[in-house]
Amino acid sequence: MGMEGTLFPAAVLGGLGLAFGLLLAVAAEKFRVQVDPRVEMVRDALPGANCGACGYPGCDGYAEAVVSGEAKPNMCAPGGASVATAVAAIMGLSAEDVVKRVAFVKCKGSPDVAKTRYIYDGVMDCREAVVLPGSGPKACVFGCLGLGTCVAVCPFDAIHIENSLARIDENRCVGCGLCVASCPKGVIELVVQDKRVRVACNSHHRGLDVKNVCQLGCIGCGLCSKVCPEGAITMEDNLPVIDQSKCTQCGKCVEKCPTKSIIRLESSY
Amino acid sequence: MSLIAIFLGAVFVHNIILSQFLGCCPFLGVSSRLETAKGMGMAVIFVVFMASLITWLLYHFVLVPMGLQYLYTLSFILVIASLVQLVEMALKKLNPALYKSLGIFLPLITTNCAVLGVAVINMNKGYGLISSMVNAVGASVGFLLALILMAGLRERIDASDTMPRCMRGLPIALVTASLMAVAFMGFAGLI
Amino acid sequence: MNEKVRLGAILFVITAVTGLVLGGVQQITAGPISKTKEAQRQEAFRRTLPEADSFVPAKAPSIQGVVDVQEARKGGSPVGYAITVSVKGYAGPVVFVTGVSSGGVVKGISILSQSETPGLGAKAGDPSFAGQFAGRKAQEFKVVKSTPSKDDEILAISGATITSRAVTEGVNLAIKAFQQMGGAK
Amino acid sequence: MALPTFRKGVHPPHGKGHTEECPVQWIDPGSELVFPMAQHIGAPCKPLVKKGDRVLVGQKIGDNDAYVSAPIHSSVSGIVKEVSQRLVASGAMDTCVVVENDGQYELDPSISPRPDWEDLPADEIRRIIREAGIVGMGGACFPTAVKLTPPPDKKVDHVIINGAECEPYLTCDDRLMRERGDRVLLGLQIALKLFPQGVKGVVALEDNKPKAIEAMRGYLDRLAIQNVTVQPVRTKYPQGAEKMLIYAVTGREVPAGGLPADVGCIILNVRTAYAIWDAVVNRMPVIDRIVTVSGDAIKEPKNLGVRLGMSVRELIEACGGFSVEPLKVIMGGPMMGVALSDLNVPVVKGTSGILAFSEALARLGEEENCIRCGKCVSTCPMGLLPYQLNAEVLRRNYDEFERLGGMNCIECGCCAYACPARRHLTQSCRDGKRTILARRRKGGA
Amino acid sequence: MASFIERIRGGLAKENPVFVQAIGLCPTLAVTTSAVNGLGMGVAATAVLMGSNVVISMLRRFIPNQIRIPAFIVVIAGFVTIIQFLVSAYAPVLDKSLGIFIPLIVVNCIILARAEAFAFKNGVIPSLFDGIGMGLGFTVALMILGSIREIIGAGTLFGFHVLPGYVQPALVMILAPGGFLTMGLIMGFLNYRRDLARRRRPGGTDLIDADSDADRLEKQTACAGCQICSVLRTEDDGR
Amino acid sequence: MNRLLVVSSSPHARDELTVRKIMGLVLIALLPAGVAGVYFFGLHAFWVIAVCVASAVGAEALWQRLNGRKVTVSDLSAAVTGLLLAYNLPPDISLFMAAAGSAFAIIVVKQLYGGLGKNIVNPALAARAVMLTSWPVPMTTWSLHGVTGPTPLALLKGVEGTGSLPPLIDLLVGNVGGCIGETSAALLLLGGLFLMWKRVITWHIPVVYIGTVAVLTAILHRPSGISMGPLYEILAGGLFLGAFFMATDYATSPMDHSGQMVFAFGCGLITTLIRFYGGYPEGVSYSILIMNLTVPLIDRYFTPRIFGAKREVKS
Ligand SMILES: Cc1cc2nc3c(=O)[nH]c(=O)nc-3n(C[C@H](O)[C@H](O)[C@H](O)COP(=O)(O)O)c2cc1C
Ligand SMILES: Cc1cc2nc3c(=O)[nH]c(=O)nc-3n(C[C@H](O)[C@H](O)[C@H](O)COP(=O)(O)O)c2cc1C
Ligand SMILES: Cc1cc2nc3c(=O)[nH]c(=O)nc-3n(C[C@H](O)[C@H](O)[C@H](O)COP(=O)(O)O)c2cc1C
Ligand SMILES: Cc1cc2nc3c(=O)[nH]c(=O)nc-3n(C[C@H](O)[C@H](O)[C@H](O)CO)c2cc1C
Ligand code: SF4
Ligand code: SF4
Ligand code: SF4
Ligand code: SF4
Ligand code: FES
Repeated sequence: MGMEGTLFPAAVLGGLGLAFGLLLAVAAEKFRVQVDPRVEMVRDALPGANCGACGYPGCDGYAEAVVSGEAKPNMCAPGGASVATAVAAIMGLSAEDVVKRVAFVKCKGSPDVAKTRYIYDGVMDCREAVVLPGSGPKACVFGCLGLGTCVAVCPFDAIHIENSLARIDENRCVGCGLCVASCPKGVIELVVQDKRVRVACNSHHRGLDVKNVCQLGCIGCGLCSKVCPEGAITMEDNLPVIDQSKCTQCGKCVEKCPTKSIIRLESSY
Repeated sequence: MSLIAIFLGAVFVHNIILSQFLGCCPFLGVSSRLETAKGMGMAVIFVVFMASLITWLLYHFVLVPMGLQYLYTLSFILVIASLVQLVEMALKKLNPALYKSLGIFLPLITTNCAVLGVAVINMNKGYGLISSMVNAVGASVGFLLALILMAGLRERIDASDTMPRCMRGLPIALVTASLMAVAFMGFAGLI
Repeated sequence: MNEKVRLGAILFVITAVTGLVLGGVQQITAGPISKTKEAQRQEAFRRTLPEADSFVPAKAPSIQGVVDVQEARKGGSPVGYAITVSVKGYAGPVVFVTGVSSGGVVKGISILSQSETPGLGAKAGDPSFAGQFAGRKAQEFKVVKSTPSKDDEILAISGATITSRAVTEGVNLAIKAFQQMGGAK
Repeated sequence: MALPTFRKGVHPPHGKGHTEECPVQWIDPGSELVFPMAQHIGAPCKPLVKKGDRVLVGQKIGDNDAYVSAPIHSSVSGIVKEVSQRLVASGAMDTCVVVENDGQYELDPSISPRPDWEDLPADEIRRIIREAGIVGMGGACFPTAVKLTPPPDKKVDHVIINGAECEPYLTCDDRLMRERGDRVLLGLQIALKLFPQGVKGVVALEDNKPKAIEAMRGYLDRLAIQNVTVQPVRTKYPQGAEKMLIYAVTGREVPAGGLPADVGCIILNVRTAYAIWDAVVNRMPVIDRIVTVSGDAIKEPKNLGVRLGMSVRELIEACGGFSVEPLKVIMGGPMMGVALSDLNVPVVKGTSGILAFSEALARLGEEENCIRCGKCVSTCPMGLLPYQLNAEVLRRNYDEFERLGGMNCIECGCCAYACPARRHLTQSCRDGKRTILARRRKGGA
Repeated sequence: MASFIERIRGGLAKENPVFVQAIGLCPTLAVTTSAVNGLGMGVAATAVLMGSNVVISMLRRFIPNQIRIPAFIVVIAGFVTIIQFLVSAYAPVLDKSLGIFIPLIVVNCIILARAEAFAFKNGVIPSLFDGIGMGLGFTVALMILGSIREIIGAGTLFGFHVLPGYVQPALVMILAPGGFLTMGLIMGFLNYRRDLARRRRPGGTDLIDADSDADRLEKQTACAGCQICSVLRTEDDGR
Repeated sequence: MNRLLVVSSSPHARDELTVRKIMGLVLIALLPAGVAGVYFFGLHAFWVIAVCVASAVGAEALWQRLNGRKVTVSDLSAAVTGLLLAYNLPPDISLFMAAAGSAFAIIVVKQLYGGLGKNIVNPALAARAVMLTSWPVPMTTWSLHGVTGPTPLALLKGVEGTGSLPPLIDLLVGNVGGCIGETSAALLLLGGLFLMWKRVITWHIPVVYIGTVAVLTAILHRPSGISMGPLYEILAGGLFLGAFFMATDYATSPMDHSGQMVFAFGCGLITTLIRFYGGYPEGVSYSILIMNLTVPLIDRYFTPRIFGAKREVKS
């Protein structure tokens, strides 16, 4: 044995190693398929939550889209600015500024101020409720039903129902917009987080009809648009629309609004 | 033991996952959708068969004559890893359609206990070439069976909206595997 | 030289070195391993025939299931046989040694390998079951499930009748082999 | 002998005993009548009158040029009070013409018997039907003139009168057949004339209306009609759904996504046939109908003959009001009707019943986990998997809903009726269908 | 030193290969029929892990990127074989009860994963500690599983009777179903604790840390840990 | 009228059968067989039943309370599970084991999956299988009138030599060794027919299941032991209990009748194979458990034909 006992295995194994090493090297050469390595890199830079906020099927899909130039590097909402910068660096681009946007529920019509038309007996889900007469039990057809369809879709646990109204936890909201798409009433909107003066009503009905159903509804009086020193507010279809690029957050409209339909969000909201 | 007995035994009685605990990672990792489970199962059948064949030849025509049986672990895994990689590269180039459905599972299989496990079991049991092949196919068909059943069950489990949050995903899959193993004990003694 | 050969060479070096090391370790441990294995075997034989001091292989009669026969000697003279049998248990083969003294008495059994259910069939090696054979006349044993009343009856392990039967069957095989080799003297 | 029927379905207690022996009682409307401009499937009408105009009974007050539409006529004479948004049965606000009833019931001059009605050409009959505002009065309100104009490649060989009235509680069709079955048959004769020779007429009704069957057979004999048969079918809900009825009568399956004409059938409600007769023979448009007012919260359940535009409240008052406080008031039958949130909504062409239920009958029970009993599967007449459709919709997996054939759901309610876990299966099918249709519309545009 | 302790802590808790990463399930489930077996397997795997980590980090400049995976495998398999020799020479009982799972250490994703993710990128000493940490984590997890299963399934712990005689142990726990069940319930319990802790934290702070179900599911998919598959897949794209 | 009206989507009517009524009917249907069990096996059998039901209901209530969910024990499904588990236990089983098994059925097999209707295998049977594996001896010790003895199926299988086969009439009334609730074929049949009459179950599963076993036992032969022909085979053991009450469990059987028949055929096939060639004398529990695993696949491929659609392979 001796020498032989140790050299033999070395030779056999070495031979195997050599054989397979060569085989693989040749095969790798022969069967090469080119894949852009940047896809992998971008994929690694993404948070991997697969939330779909970017609008692509999961993080993989988005990574491919970024590399192919189809998507911008700053579309991953959960990742925020840091990820955008990282992705941009991989792609050799500069990340455009990512302003944090969050969801906002444009309705304050809790049951104590807004009328209910009937007692709803059915699936506790807004999308299901709107197939019922009058698009749900709430007398105001524009208002939040508070049955929480948006709560269920939010992957970040950022929405809760309080006092029969959906409420966004801005600390958690990443602005993915899934709730916006899920709400059958279209009462959620994505807004720039820093803009605190917002219109908190979604009713396009005439003032009288609004008054009939909700104490806090916008009656479309237009005082806000008159009082705004920047001319940032226009009335469209009985609702004020704030041009946030002009708005200086002065809050004059908030003071003037007779129904408190324009609000200034406290940061604790 | 007749070949049929070896085969049925490997599929049902000594199911590679549910009673031998080989290949648990892909079993739990690739069973959340039926379509993927099918692809994975097919890929495993192919690889286990090839690997068993080559390792059997290697063992009986190289290692045994040279008295180097103790090198089986090293040489088997080397062969399997290379084989899988080779097949994958070839598939990717030569048949991209098949690669799309099977190929993506191949690398996962390299680090799958089932492949090496079956080769080692064949060796330990002293099976001949034919018996080894039958056992290999049986074991991997057993893998496919367990995987498909699991995938079906998981599609249903994942749809449960009342499941405790903390059980979602892997924990409940493990409990399900446990119940499957309990059920499969009914096959005990059949072969 | 091109890249491929370089890669191959490196892999060659790694595997070769590994092989070298393994070869070395094998050399070192081969002794202890075979010693341990042998010691285990001898230990099993000794347990079945405690009075013997050495065991030498003997020619086994060709009986299906009998895998090995050792002649037990004490001070050079034969005192019995240690007969290894392999039988089909509940979950796979059960391999064990039966010691039969030259006087035709079963001296004990010792399990070499089995894959029975822990807590059930795996108890076959426990004295409560295996011990029943020791000291009994070599004869055809039968398994019963309630307290044995006859000398040839063996009480089954509760919940593991199949294993009990298999082991008893194996003992019977060993006895058969013993008788074919001349039987009690 | 087993009567023909369809597969699956349910047997809800039919509750028709309250009203089936109540002859139709005609009541006069109060001072205000409301005519919604959308009482049919298709384009809503545009008001043809304005505030202050005087209108007469049978005068057209709304119309639309669209092919799939049907005009609206006033059912009283009086002054137009306003044209405005009013609450309608669907719970929405809709454009309505409101007429102040002057109690004169002055007929529009165009309305007079048509002596030559038997010689009218087919196209003229279709025009008359359209002008009379006839829509399917079985509840679907599809414009009948359109329905009676099948594409030329469809060979129609059956015109079926749907007298099944499978909805529990409703007896208006039953009463109509018993009291005015002759006119229904004549209406059918007129419809048959629109098609080539040899087309068979069939009056199909459930065998829980033996008197109506007898009456219809009697009218057939009396009128000596040869090409029409009366076909009793088994009492089972939803026997009156057109696909089910066609299957029971002819053994043919309307292909998924197809129309009755694809299997050579045209299917008309009894009251629709009556309206055809009235329009062709009397030049009378649709201005009234029979409404069953019933349910355990109604003091005296009745079959009322009413002018369209009357409010639900008036009908209930005509029946003595409520005996107990109702929990739920339904327009239509309990299986497919619409629950009302307000009683001040007008009766329209499709209103077959007003049902008021007390707590005991109206509580649906709390929704629980699906126990996978399979009752929804074994009752769905369309062969769908309601439990799974429900789950997919709740998970917002509408693609899967569509793939599973959810669009074939006829919203009959069998599944939800049968579900012991009280799951709102039909509701989620509605959501699924609605969402997919909306998506298709968006995709198409 | 602090960072070494950190590595060990990570292996034990935060990155625990079994309970958190859920990789290397086969040996975890198969050999944990008793605490001793768990310990034995854990020690064997730890030895391999330490050895391979050290050797690979030593060789990391020598091994070219393209053939690193085969090289890792060879090194690991070498150590496994050595362990096999040692066990069968000096611990025959363990050899019997661990059986086929000793050679299978080769394919244990944990070891490959550490080679790839750590040893190949770090120096010898950190790699050693990484090996110790991960190995300890593996061992402890295996022992926990083994202990639970042994106590309930056989009424003993390390062979000593711990259950009162009148309680009949539930054999199922030391058979196949018991392995899956114990593992599933422990993971469920750990998730429950995480969820609880998270709910107690006032408001999510960091975005990604507001870790959603989706996030957690992504992490816990049995094979997501080692990334070997993606490494192998892109092998030929390097350069 | 001053309060708000209730509005819901149609239909506005519901069948009278509720989950609770269904479970109640199952309990009623099971009652006679249980009474027979207590009569033949003695008072301990009664305590086993009581403990199982109490433990199941208690475990469900406790779990739901601890998890802050609505306590749904009033739907009686936990009671059914407990009762059926008891019916599947030997009469002399220890009460501790019975309670543990029952709690296992409810918590691990049912509640971890989300409760009623979400479980993937039959809770009672899974618990029984786990108990059999855990405590094989007590779970296979049968007694009748206080005397331990083999079950008819064990005799048929020839695994236990002693004893003579009981006559058919004893199988019908239940005067044979076996689990508490499985022995009285006649009373189980009665209960099953009652459930069919009450529309709780349909004929598909029981008839196909029992039919398959009858046909297969007529064709095949036991490799060892005694062959007594199909009638004896279907009346012996737990086939009637399994076919009428356990294979029909809603949560773990297919939805469509076509799928149910496939499922029942599978149960019958595996039952016969286990009884004739397998390791156990009885195969009903395991065959149902095994087929439970296939239910999602069966549900996927055996669906009703959509009205008006051509039969096409759905995938
Ligand atoms: C998990 C499990 C393991 C078993 N293992 C064995 C075994 O190792 N040996 C055996 O003879 N029977 C085994 N059996 C079968 C039964 O325990 C037993 O053989 C059968 O029920 C009849 O046993 P008895 O004749 O002792 O009552 C096992 C059963 C189960 C459920
Ligand atoms: C666009 C469209 C075209 C239709 N065309 C016809 C038709 O040509 N012939 C017909 O009998 N019904 C036609 N229908 C009506 C439907 O087949 C069906 O009768 C109507 O939806 C009411 O059916 P229901 O009462 O069973 O719900 C049409 C419906 C729509 C929406
Ligand atoms: C579930 C269901 C039940 C129906 N029941 C009836 C009925 O009992 N009587 C009836 O005339 N129409 C019923 N219909 C409407 C018919 O399908 C069909 O629309 C009508 O008979 C066509 O005639 P029409 O257009 O004149 O209304 C029902 C529809 C559905 C979907
Ligand atoms: C017909 C019928 C049969 C049932 N059979 C069982 C059974 O075999 N085992 C069980 O645990 N529960 C059974 N149940 C009760 C219930 O369905 C069971 O708790 C669910 O499996 C829990 O999701 C049955 C219920 C019905 C209506
Ligand atoms: S915001 Fe929209 S989805 Fe959310 S509760 Fe309100 S209505 Fe429902
Ligand atoms: S609140 Fe809306 S926008 Fe914000 S994270 Fe949740 S789903 Fe996305
Ligand atoms: S799914 Fe639709 S068609 Fe089927 S029973 Fe339910 S409501 Fe009727
Ligand atoms: S009827 Fe209800 S409980 Fe039964 S399967 Fe359908 S949805 Fe589920
Ligand atoms: S350890 Fe992963 S497959 Fe076995």
